[in-house]
Amino acid sequence: MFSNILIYFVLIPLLMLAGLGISRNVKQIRAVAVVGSTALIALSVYLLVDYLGQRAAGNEAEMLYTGSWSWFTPLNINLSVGVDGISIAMLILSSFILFTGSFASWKIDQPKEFFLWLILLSTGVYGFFISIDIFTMFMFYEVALIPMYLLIGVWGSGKKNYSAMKLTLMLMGGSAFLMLGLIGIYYHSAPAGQPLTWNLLEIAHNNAISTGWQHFLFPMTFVGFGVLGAMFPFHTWSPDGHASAPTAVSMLHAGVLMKLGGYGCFRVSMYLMPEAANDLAWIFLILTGISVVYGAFSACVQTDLKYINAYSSVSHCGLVLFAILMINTTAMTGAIMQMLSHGLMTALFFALIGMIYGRTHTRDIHEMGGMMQILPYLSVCYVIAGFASLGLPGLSGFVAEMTIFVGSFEQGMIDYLGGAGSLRLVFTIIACCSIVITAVYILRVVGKLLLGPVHDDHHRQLTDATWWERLSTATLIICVAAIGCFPNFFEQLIRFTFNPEFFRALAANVPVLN
Amino acid sequence: MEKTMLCYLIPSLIMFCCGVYGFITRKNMIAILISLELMLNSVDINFVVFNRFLFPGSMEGMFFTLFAIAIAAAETALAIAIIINVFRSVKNVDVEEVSKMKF
Amino acid sequence: MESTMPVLILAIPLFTFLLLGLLGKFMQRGMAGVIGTSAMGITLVLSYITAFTYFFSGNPLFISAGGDRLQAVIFNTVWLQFTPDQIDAAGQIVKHGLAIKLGFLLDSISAMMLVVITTISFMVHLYSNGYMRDHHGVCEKGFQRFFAYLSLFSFSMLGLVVATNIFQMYIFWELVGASSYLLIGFYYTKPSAVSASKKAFIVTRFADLGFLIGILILSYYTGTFNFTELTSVPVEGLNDVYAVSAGTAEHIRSIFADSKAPLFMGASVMTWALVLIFMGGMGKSAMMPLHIWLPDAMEGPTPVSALIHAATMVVAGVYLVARLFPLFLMQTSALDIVTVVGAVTALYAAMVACAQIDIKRVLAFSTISQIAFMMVSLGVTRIAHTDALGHEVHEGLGYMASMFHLFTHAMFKALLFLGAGALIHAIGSNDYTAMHGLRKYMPVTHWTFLIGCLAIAGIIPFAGFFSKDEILTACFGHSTVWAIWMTLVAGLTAFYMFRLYFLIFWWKEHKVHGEHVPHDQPWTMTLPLIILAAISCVAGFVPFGNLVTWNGHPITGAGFFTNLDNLNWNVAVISLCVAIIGILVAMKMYRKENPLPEKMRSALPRLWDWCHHRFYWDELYMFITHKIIFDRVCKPIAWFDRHVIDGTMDSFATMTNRLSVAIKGLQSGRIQNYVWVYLLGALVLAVVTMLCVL
Amino acid sequence: MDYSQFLAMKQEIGLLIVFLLVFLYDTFMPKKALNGTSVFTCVVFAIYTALCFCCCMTDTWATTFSGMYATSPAIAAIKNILNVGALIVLIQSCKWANSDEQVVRRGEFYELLLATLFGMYLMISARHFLLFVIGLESASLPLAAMVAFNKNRYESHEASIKYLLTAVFSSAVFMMGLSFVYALAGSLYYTDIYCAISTQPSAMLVLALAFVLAGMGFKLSLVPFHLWTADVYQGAPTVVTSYLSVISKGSAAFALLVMMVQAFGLVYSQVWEWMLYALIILTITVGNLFAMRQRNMKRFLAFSSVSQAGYIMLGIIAMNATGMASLMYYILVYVFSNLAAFGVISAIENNCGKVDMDDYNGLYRTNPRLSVAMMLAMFSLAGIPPFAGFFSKFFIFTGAIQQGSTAIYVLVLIALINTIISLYYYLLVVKAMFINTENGCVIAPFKSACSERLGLWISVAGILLLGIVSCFYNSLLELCQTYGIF
Repeated sequence: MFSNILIYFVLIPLLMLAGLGISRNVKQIRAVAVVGSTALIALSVYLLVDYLGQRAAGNEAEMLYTGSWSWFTPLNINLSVGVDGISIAMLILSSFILFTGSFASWKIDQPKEFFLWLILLSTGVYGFFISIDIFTMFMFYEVALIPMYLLIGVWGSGKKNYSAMKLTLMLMGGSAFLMLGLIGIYYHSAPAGQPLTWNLLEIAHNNAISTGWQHFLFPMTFVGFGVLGAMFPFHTWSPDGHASAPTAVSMLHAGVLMKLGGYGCFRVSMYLMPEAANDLAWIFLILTGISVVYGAFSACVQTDLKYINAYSSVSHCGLVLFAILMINTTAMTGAIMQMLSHGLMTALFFALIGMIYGRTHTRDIHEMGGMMQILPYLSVCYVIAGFASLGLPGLSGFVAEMTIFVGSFEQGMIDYLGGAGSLRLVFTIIACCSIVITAVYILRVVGKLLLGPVHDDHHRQLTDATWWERLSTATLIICVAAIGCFPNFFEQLIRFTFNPEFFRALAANVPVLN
Repeated sequence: MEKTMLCYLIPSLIMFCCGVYGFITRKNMIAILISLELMLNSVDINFVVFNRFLFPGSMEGMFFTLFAIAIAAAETALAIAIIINVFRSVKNVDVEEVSKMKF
Repeated sequence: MESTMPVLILAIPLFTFLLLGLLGKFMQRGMAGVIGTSAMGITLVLSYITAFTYFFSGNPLFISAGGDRLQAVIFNTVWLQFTPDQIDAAGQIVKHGLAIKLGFLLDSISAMMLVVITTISFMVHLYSNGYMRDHHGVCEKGFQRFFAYLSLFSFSMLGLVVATNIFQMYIFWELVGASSYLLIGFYYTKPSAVSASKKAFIVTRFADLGFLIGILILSYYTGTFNFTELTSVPVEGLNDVYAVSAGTAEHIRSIFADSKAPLFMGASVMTWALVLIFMGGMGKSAMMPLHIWLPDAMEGPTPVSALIHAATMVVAGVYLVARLFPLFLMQTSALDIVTVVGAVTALYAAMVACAQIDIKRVLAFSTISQIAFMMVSLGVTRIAHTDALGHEVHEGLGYMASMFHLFTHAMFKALLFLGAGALIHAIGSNDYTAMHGLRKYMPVTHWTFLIGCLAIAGIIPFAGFFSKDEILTACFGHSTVWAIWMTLVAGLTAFYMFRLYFLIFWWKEHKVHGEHVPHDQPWTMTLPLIILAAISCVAGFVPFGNLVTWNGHPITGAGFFTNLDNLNWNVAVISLCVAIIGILVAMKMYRKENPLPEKMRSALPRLWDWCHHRFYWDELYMFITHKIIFDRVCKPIAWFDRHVIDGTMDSFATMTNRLSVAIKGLQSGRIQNYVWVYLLGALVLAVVTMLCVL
Repeated sequence: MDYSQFLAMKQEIGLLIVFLLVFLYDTFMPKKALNGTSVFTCVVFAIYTALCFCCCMTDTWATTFSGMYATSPAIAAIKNILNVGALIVLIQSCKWANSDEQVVRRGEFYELLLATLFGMYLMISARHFLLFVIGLESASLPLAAMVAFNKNRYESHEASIKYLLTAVFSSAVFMMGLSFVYALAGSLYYTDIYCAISTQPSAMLVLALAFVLAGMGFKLSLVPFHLWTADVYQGAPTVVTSYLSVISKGSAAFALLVMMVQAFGLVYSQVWEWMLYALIILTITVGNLFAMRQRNMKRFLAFSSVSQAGYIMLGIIAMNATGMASLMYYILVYVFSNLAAFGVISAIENNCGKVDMDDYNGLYRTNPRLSVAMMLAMFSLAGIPPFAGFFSKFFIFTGAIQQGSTAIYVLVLIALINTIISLYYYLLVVKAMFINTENGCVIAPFKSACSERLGLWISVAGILLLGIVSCFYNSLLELCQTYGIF
């Protein structure tokens, strides 16, 4: 079991938990957090290199590093792990955000408890991304959800009780549907007479879920994951939740946890139930298409920095689901890129907002102004994050959005010319409009918050970023820029996953891919 | 034969209903206890009657009745003890009095 | 040609940007200026060498045996692969997938643009070393940042013009937009600068939306982003433009000719694609109705206005149309739209320029008007035919004229802006009302400014004369109506430029306030003025017809002073007359202080108001964005989200709570009640089940 | 008569021996040694529990007394589960039983407790309704006395009279139902009833089944037969409450499963599936709706246990081996989770007499360990991984869905949506302890008694391990798949 590298993605956080348990003072706690998260970065980078090596050596299996250890054998539940390019991308994302999140919460109250919950949350995240057994996947998914409650409730600000409860309950509401969907999938996972299975790959290969059942189970799982992916109209936990959460939690939640939604939609809903995905895509296309512009429009009039960013997340994550629903290789690649990109840049945003809030004790943009003069480092980072968000080339947002638009448009035209209706096309164009609206709200914030004259003279005494804040933000900026400057590396990493073998189930049902 | 059985069953039913009615309407706990006994006894009658008229070959119903009577006696004893307890603390056996815990 | 030099042309500004951006605050301010300027100087030399090599080396890579100039892709690397290449069993690539490549395309227009950009950029760098200091020679705050931004802009602009594919162009298009944003908002403590930068970015972003959708349509149908493939279409009756495989050319041609291509709202999809792409160009080049950002962009430091908002970035739209010109030529309805937009904008901007007080705004509107000239020129270009006057019109004359005008305009407009910058630096105000009669105090500025005005007015032999004349000739070749229209605009141009000139340098004696006497600026600022003035004098003689044509095929024979030889004197005389009339009227009205302008204004108050207020476009936009989009869309959506969507979610909770309270009576605490519910429950259960199953 | 038949009843006999030992110890030991009664009971019972584990799991199934009594590995397993629960209750009760108030009657307490446990054994093993009724009554009547154990507290009296009167009423209704069954089948053996009643349901059968379900619903506190639950839980001594909520409920659930499958299995889809269906929906929903308003912790847990009963019933409605194993597993997990919760409550109550949720505000700052134990219990009850409750809930849903009809999907969906409400109120407790700040009357830091700590440690260990360590569920499911329930 321990010869499988993936297991360490769960083991290291568990060891960190143990380490935190025996830590006696703040220094030790920080040491554990930093060492652990660095180890996770190292591990994920090693995994990436090794993975690419294996692929280069011609290993064409769908998932590498697969391992399976029986767990609840009579129910066919196994602890199955395996990764492909997408999971690796997500693992790297999680590692970096955990790392930067640890630095962003350098001075938190009750550090021990805070980090315990935070690491528990990331255990769930890592477990989710390495699992290929839908039971374990679901279990880790829920592991990742619950610490949010306490993290927001104890360390949050504002109307934290309300937000924490709302967030938890709505996400649990989503997972209620999800659980039903997953159990349903299990009972249709194999043709009559063969043993049932929870294993993603086996279910996909068996391809035994009848279309009728798919039509029932697909919405269940898609909505279930979609709630976490902030799909309209189930997104309302996001503004309140993010606004109340402490910095590192916002970072991890928007940066990684919301990706669980998109990843799940892709891995479970789309991959296992392609026919229903094809038939029912229109419903969710409308919903996610609405998310994209709706979130952006809402962000335009918010005055709380975190609300702005939360709504912008609604818009960007909407784009992820939107692209997934295109059932087009390019668009789906773009969706994964967007997950990476949004994860990093929104984490950066939340880190910066947290740092600004920690100094000014307000997040209302009307009460601040001219931060560029006072906090030049943070402000410059904010501008960079803003540029990433509005899709400036050279930063990650552009690459992801363009890939999505090119793919979606392609699929839209294929649909349109093939007589399959113009829905995809129309919504692609609507989604494209979001690049303008995004620019509006990002520049509005930049203009009000950072530029212009200093609004409050008390703010003149504020000090710029400390070294840990610099480290945290600089790391994220480097990641954002790395994706933005060398997208093809990531694109190829992800794209291999969509090779014909892996995509067989979808390809069988969707007339034209590429 | 059906008719004869009904002759026993209908009084038994009436007993049961009386018991229920008494339980629900009486204020005195002892009266409630008596109503309960009525209900239990009607059950006993049922068993005996069914055994006697429908399945005369075996004695199961009869035996059940015997045990039921014994159980009823135990219940009554316990109930009386508890009612006494209640009386000690509220100086009353009015069932309306013991409704402090609610909602 | 090895690719080191092209790579360096792009890499040096980028590296300078990173160096100054990241380490700028650790170096002395003046040092940053020196680094930035010298880096730009190196880029300038490299670009000149590259352009020279392209035009004059005779390398078969660049010029065919028949004397046609070719497109040369110096390097091209995949940056982002959208769809994978299709590979057949033998491992051969059957069809290239869509991919964004980053590369270096050298052809006549990109070589020309390299020269323009690096020249202006270097001048502006040099000039800024003086401009960005106060009167005691101390560098302004943010000096390093300024040079970093300038380098970023130069990098982006160079990347834009050498793009090998439309998506690379889009990438750098966005980057120039961002650097323009940063530079306009350079004085970020000034709210007006902040809002101007925001406006510039958002308006161009909106236009870019069209550009993006256009790209998507185009790439879907043609399956490629590459200019070499896209613009290689052999048009009926013409030589193949560039050497591309016949298969590709045939394929793309068939797409454009395909009668089955779906119509959308009465126009072919390809027309729509081109129009949408043109929309991107309209945004960047400030065509009506997307022009509103450019006048506000003057909030930036004046050198920036000279570089970005006069000479280089704003002509990107023209460059874009020129780049895709062979495609436009196949969809002439798209070209008609270009013409109409250009012509209307030209007149509009010229009228508005007559009624502005802020000298930079006058120049801004003049820029808009001149770019519109270039647009019109492109729009009227058709394949060879005989015009209404019986003259043989050269194929692609307008294209050449447009590029020519782009070149000359860059020089004299940069000159004018830098001159204006010198004035503003000396006076400390943007309004001509604070200037008047400066000719004695600032002779160098005065003379160079005058040369600039003469050039833009189109007086022989200054640069503008030749290019404008070619444009008008092209217009006459296409449509008399537009030709007359544009001629009038040319006259108006002369009028408003000289109005500006006279109001600044004549009108009345300058009132000197206090001890501060206006004087010419240090050499760093005057030297660029002189150089640019010199260029403006001679640039008209550059044989553009030989160098830059739409299909690489020279319009005229060899020889250097061909421009003079090939003038269409009919047109030239008309345009000269119109220009001189314009100048004379201006002289009459503004040379000496007199009440005539005031009388004119009161005679046509409505016209003055509309022109002065730029035809209320800003107000209209304000209304649409604030009153409609912000108040009627965003706010209701935000309200809807909080109260309806979120309200629904919350109401689930409230309703559950209410229900919980409503049924609490069930637990009444009374034994008899419990028993009653118990019995009732059992009976109801029995009865309902009986009803269901029996 | 072949006395070797008694050998099948090893567990019952063992329990009787424990009972006798405790009785003898309590009666004949010198006064000084009586302080050790609690320890003695716990030790003896622990030994007995361990022995049961060793001996009885390997048994195959056997019937005896002409089929009135049956045992099987599954039944032995459920008895072992109850044993473990009872052991934890016994351990937790030490402090309370040795308090000044209770010390004179602590012997009786243990004896009564063991007697009820014996009754529950009979309920589970009974294959004849006479034996069942005897088991039922001997399980419920002593409980009434146990509820009344706090003689000086009024609530205890009110609770016991409520419990007793409703219990007797319910057994009257239950026996009335039985009499109808008898009339239809002519026998009270499960197997005979199974064969005798026709698959074409008659009105009498429906009425009988409704009454039988009502009677069992009382023990399980299914809505609308649950009304006694909250009052009794609140009034009874906390130890008794915990016993009521886990052991009594668990045994009743399993007994109901056996009864429904073995006696009425053929009319499952015709009759009682729908009754149970309605009862489950009502139970889960109403239980949740009431629980969310409660401030008294015991009352709160009462309603929470009402809704948990609904989830348990999903294992019965599944009518398959997975459902049955999941039900047993659910009970097992529920025992540990609920006892952890009650352990914390009783520790706090014993220490300072506070039982309101508001009193728990800021508990984490003063008593971190207790709060963590409570939080784990709440998370487990709410079904949050990686705690055992998640697995039990997931498996019981899995079992139910295996049944396969659309109606079951709807039922599970309703149950799942209800988990949101339940999560809400469980989180309220967590919120009080971790998030709310003290409002003046904070519970001072204290050191709980050894016995309480031991009980809590066992419970918490159970919560943490039962899920992740898969062998528990695996062996239960294998048992059920191999031997069945029948």
